[in-house]
Amino acid sequence: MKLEVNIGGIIMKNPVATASGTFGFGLEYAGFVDLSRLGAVVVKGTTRLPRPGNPAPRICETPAGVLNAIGLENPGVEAVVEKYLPCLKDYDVPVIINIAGDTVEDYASLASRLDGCQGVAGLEVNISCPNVKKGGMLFGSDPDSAAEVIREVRAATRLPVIAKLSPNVTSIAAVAEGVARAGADAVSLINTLLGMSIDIKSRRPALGNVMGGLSGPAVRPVAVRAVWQVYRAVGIPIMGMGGIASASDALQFIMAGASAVAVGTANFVNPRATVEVLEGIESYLLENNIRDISQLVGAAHQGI
Amino acid sequence: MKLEVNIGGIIMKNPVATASGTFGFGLEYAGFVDLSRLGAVVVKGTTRLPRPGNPAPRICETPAGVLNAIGLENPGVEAVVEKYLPCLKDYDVPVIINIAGDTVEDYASLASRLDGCQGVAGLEVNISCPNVKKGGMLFGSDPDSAAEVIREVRAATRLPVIAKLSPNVTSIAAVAEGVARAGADAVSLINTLLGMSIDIKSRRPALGNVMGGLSGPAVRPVAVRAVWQVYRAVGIPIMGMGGIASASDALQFIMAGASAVAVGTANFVNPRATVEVLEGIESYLLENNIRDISQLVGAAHQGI
Amino acid sequence: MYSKKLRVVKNVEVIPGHRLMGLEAHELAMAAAPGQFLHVRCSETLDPLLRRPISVCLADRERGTVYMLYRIAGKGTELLARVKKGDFVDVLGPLGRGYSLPQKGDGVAVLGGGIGIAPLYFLLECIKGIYGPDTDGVSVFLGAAAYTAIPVLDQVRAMGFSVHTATDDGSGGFKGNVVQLAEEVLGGRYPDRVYACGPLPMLKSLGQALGDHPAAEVSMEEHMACGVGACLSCICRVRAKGEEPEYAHVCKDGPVFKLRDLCLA
Amino acid sequence: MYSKKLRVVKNVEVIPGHRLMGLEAHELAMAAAPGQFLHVRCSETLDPLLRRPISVCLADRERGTVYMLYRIAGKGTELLARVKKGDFVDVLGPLGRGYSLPQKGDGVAVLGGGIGIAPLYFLLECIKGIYGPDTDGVSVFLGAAAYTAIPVLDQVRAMGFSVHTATDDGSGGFKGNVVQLAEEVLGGRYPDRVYACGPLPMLKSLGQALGDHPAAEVSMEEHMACGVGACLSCICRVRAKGEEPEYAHVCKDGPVFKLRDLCLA
Ligand SMILES: Cc1cc2nc3c(=O)[nH]c(=O)nc-3n(C[C@H](O)[C@H](O)[C@H](O)COP(=O)(O)OP(=O)(O)OC[C@H]3O[C@@H](n4cnc5c(N)ncnc54)[C@H](O)[C@@H]3O)c2cc1C
Ligand SMILES: Cc1cc2nc3c(=O)[nH]c(=O)nc-3n(C[C@H](O)[C@H](O)[C@H](O)COP(=O)(O)OP(=O)(O)OC[C@H]3O[C@@H](n4cnc5c(N)ncnc54)[C@H](O)[C@@H]3O)c2cc1C
Ligand SMILES: Cc1cc2nc3c(=O)[nH]c(=O)nc-3n(C[C@H](O)[C@H](O)[C@H](O)COP(=O)(O)O)c2cc1C
Ligand SMILES: Cc1cc2nc3c(=O)[nH]c(=O)nc-3n(C[C@H](O)[C@H](O)[C@H](O)COP(=O)(O)O)c2cc1C
Ligand code: FES
Ligand code: FES
Repeated sequence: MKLEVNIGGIIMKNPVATASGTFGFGLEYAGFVDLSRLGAVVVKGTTRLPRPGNPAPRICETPAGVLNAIGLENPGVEAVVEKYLPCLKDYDVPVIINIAGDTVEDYASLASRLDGCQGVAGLEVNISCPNVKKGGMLFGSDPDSAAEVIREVRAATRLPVIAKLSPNVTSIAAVAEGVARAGADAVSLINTLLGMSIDIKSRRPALGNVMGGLSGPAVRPVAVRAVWQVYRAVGIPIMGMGGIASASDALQFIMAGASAVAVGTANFVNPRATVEVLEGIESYLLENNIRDISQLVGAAHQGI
Repeated sequence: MKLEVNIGGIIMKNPVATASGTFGFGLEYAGFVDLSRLGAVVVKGTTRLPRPGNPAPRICETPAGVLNAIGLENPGVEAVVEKYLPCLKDYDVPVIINIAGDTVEDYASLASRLDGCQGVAGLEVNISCPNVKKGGMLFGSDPDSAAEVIREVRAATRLPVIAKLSPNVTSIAAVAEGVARAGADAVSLINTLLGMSIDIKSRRPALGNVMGGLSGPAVRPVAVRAVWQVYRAVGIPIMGMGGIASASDALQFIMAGASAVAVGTANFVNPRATVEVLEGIESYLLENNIRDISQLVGAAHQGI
Repeated sequence: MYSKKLRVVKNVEVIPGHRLMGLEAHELAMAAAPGQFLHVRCSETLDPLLRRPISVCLADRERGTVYMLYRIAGKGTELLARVKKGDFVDVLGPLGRGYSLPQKGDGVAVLGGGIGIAPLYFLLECIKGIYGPDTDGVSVFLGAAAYTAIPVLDQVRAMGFSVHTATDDGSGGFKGNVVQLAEEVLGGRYPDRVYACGPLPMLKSLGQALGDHPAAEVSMEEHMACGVGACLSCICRVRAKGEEPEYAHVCKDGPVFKLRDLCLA
Repeated sequence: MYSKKLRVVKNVEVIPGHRLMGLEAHELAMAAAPGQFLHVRCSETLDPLLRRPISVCLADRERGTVYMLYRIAGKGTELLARVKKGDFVDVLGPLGRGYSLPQKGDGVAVLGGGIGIAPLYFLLECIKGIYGPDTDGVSVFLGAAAYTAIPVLDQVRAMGFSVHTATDDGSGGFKGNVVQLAEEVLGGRYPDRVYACGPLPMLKSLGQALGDHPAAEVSMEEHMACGVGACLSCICRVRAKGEEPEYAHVCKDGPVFKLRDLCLA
């Protein structure tokens, strides 16, 4: 049974990764999951300088979902390189750094800083974070600005570049085409849906930052649809995510066109979710006599 | 306690309406709910000619939500006027007709056909249906085309015109501004989110029409956010909907800026959902000593 | 038709993976007709969100108890299986149009595939009520993958009907499906009244076997949201005059349809 | 630290709206320290989705039982209340950093507001273990809206501590809050060790009363997703050197913090 997939140059021994921001720097879950079993670890969004993130409350539960407004709290790229990457070296797993910035220059500077860094398998370019005032989702809201960021990142690094797309757009396929033309090796989707909740007792927004990003099983149908549309629009590999909590969820993404999947919010509910998704995919392949996972990628498009 | 609201000229005795397509032509639920207690009944999307709708399966459950691809099955405007409107006359409730078309002319012709029709309190212009090949969401995806439809409808009728907006856009506020300028008396939002689900056994899309519209509690955070943004962008009244299942859900919409709310998918789960939402709002006002529901509209914006 | 929380008086396994639930429901027991269904909430939370349609398997009017026979098929029925005696279950019903009952003396064939027995059980009870002890003209055909997988078989036998069984694996009775069995037993001569419920392939082959039989009635399944005709989701294709497809709605126009009105291909 | 389905050995009401749940959990009972918490799934479905943080209220190492004392506050705890003896509950833990224990002889003040008693109960058990019968130096202050609303009061008394109570309505003990009560009883002279848990306003006023007390420890609450430091959602502000706000994470750096390190304003 072949589980190995190639996401724009990143060789993953199986298609199951962690979604950025939901798995810390990997080590937080190392007590529950053997990180070496994962296809890839995608770490928390990283910026040039350290960031404290948004004020509390940062999280709010919604039906089958979660709103978050973390606001890219992170120790900054230098600390990531010096403190976290070395710890992850003990594991046999590709590490993908999720990068974010306020300006195109921020992205380019992060990309060149991480270029050639030991232990970095690739970059996921977060042009889709809804929780920061500048940059983030603004870049990802328009094919041209999305392409511009990717072009600069592409120019600044030899690492595989994955563009992480926002679902908060009229046409995610158009944005995918933009970043593919600009040189992205792969796309990952979806980042969170822009949402909000109001605390009717205080009559105030439930999140400190007013709006937040919706994730979890609630958004899965939107995510599967996005993967489906992008698969039809571009030829580069897709890392699918959004509400994956089980192997059958993950298989939906794969059949819609994702070559790999990432587990996010489900880690909070079940710290072993990644491994259980992987094991469930293995069983499905076995039961259905499928030798190579790639046979399933996009399978649901047949005849449509 | 004053519950009455004015939605662009439609006087509703309380802010609770039914969401189009989830309450049939009202009569299906008349055994459970005294229709005269409702603020308004918004009927199923109506087209010029009868439509059979999409092939099966048309519905698929998702976490805390539902995907539908009904495809505007309806008996056509003549049957609505001749068969259904007369039955609704027995109830003391404003009836709002949800209209949909393939072309701008379709919309205009529906609007003029219904102009002056006895028993029609207003029109909800559905430029946001994701389940039809032509028209529908395409019109609502862009401020200019949305405005064009509304302008023609506006010109063709003296009835209050409510533009029903799609959340599947980069900026719902921009579309709202477009339709407000084109003469909409109110906006209603949100229609369903574009989504899909795959049946991993058959490896086919779970819906006959491939993609569908996501509704139910799962989408509520997206809907509240949309109301919040549109409230800040335009001055016309908002009818808020998307995942409302309880009074506290409805109050979130009102505090975000909706003058009225509509209950959709929740009717399927609890046929008395509309009335229970209304009763819960009444209790909240009573307990919090609020004399007029209008005091709560947009309350969560204070100081932000 | 009403929506209520009903007290569970029984929830037991009848054969592996199949359970019988009894609900205290006087009004419902009086109102329900065979072939009608209940729309059941399996959880008080938002997941699973929608109700599940389950046929009335028996309405005991004297005791005021309504029974549902259900197969554990997924999330919703799994949660239903965990409900305990004394708990409450939120039920909407009775919904839909049921079977039209035969008149005493009509020849009757009843075909049930797997869990399809559920609404037919109620129908058979009613037929017994109409016919009295003389049920010679009534043939019952029940099938499943294996003999031990036919639910409530003994109970149907105990009603006094002559029951023929078919199993895919030949573990009991005829080896094959119920339609083939009925074909063989009846020698191709179907009685005035034919009633069936079961998986779609079974109904399709019954349709082929019966041709234009004027009174054959079958119960259909389709995914449902509202259960009351409001959402237009539960369609099945019916024979149309024109080119355009024509649809009926299972929850309101059915779930029982005349077989010859359907377009099962 | 592990994630497991644990058998429920007890789930009973202690006072209205408050319940005590016992879980069979040998490893957990050995590992848990006072002030640490469990992250509990209240439903096997997707609604509610997130786990709920609940303190370890007692770890009975001999019997291998861990107890949680919880207040029914919403959806999740309501579902928890319905769990029956013999059922299983999915638990992650023990999580976070607990209270640092006093040394025998240290003067100790323990302040609990409402359900805040939960982690303090475990702490008091440990203190009893360290101090033996001579707990004269330990003062316990418990408060709630009314006397009958103070959970496990009798049990704390039964441990042998001298317990002072405060109630908002004056229905038992001091009329006022626990901090005012402690102020009055201690005459403003706080002992070496101060431990508290309760609503934010209580912790704030304790902060004002204690000023720069070097050892006072309080348990904080914040909405949590992961419970293990991965999602960065459960922040509380800590005293910062610079202009920028500095945050700690309740689930990992806490839930117990030195009061003087916090920025509660
Ligand atoms: C009119 C009618 C009467 C029925 N009577 C019975 C009965 O007496 N006993 C019995 O065991 N089953 C009966 N069924 C089938 C029963 O409704 C499904 O098995 C059940 O809905 C499965 O739900 P689940 O959550 O366990 O499975 P899941 O597969 O998790 O369900 C997911 C979704 O698919 C829908 N669904 C799945 N299977 C079916 C199906 N076969 N028909 C319609 N919707 C489906 C569910 O309602 C739900 O929305 C009947 C169906 C209909 C339409
Ligand atoms: C470290 C820690 C220890 C705790 N120990 C206990 C204890 O021993 N006994 C006890 O009764 N309660 C305790 N709580 C509070 C308990 O977690 C909440 O009462 C509970 O999460 C409410 O969930 P709900 O679904 O019933 O309420 P809902 O209001 O429906 O919850 C909605 C959401 O808000 C969150 N939430 C609501 N209230 C709180 C709160 N006070 N703190 C954190 N999140 C909250 C929930 O986790 C959930 O995500 C503790 C909280 C923390 C952070
Ligand atoms: C708490 C939290 C923090 C997140 N932080 C980031 C981030 O730093 N960078 C990023 O690209 N995506 C971030 N995301 C988005 C996830 O990586 C993922 O795209 C999204 O949550 C959808 O997947 P899920 O439904 O499986 O969680 C975050 C999501 C959550 C819930
Ligand atoms: C089965 C179904 C049919 C619908 N049909 C229509 C329609 O005909 N016209 C329309 O404008 N919206 C239609 N909608 C959208 C709803 O009116 C509403 O905007 C949406 O479902 C969000 O609200 P909810 O989450 O409360 O259902 C339909 C929704 C559902 C679930
Ligand atoms: S289920 Fe809604 S129309 Fe049949
Ligand atoms: S709850 Fe995730 S970091 Fe604390």
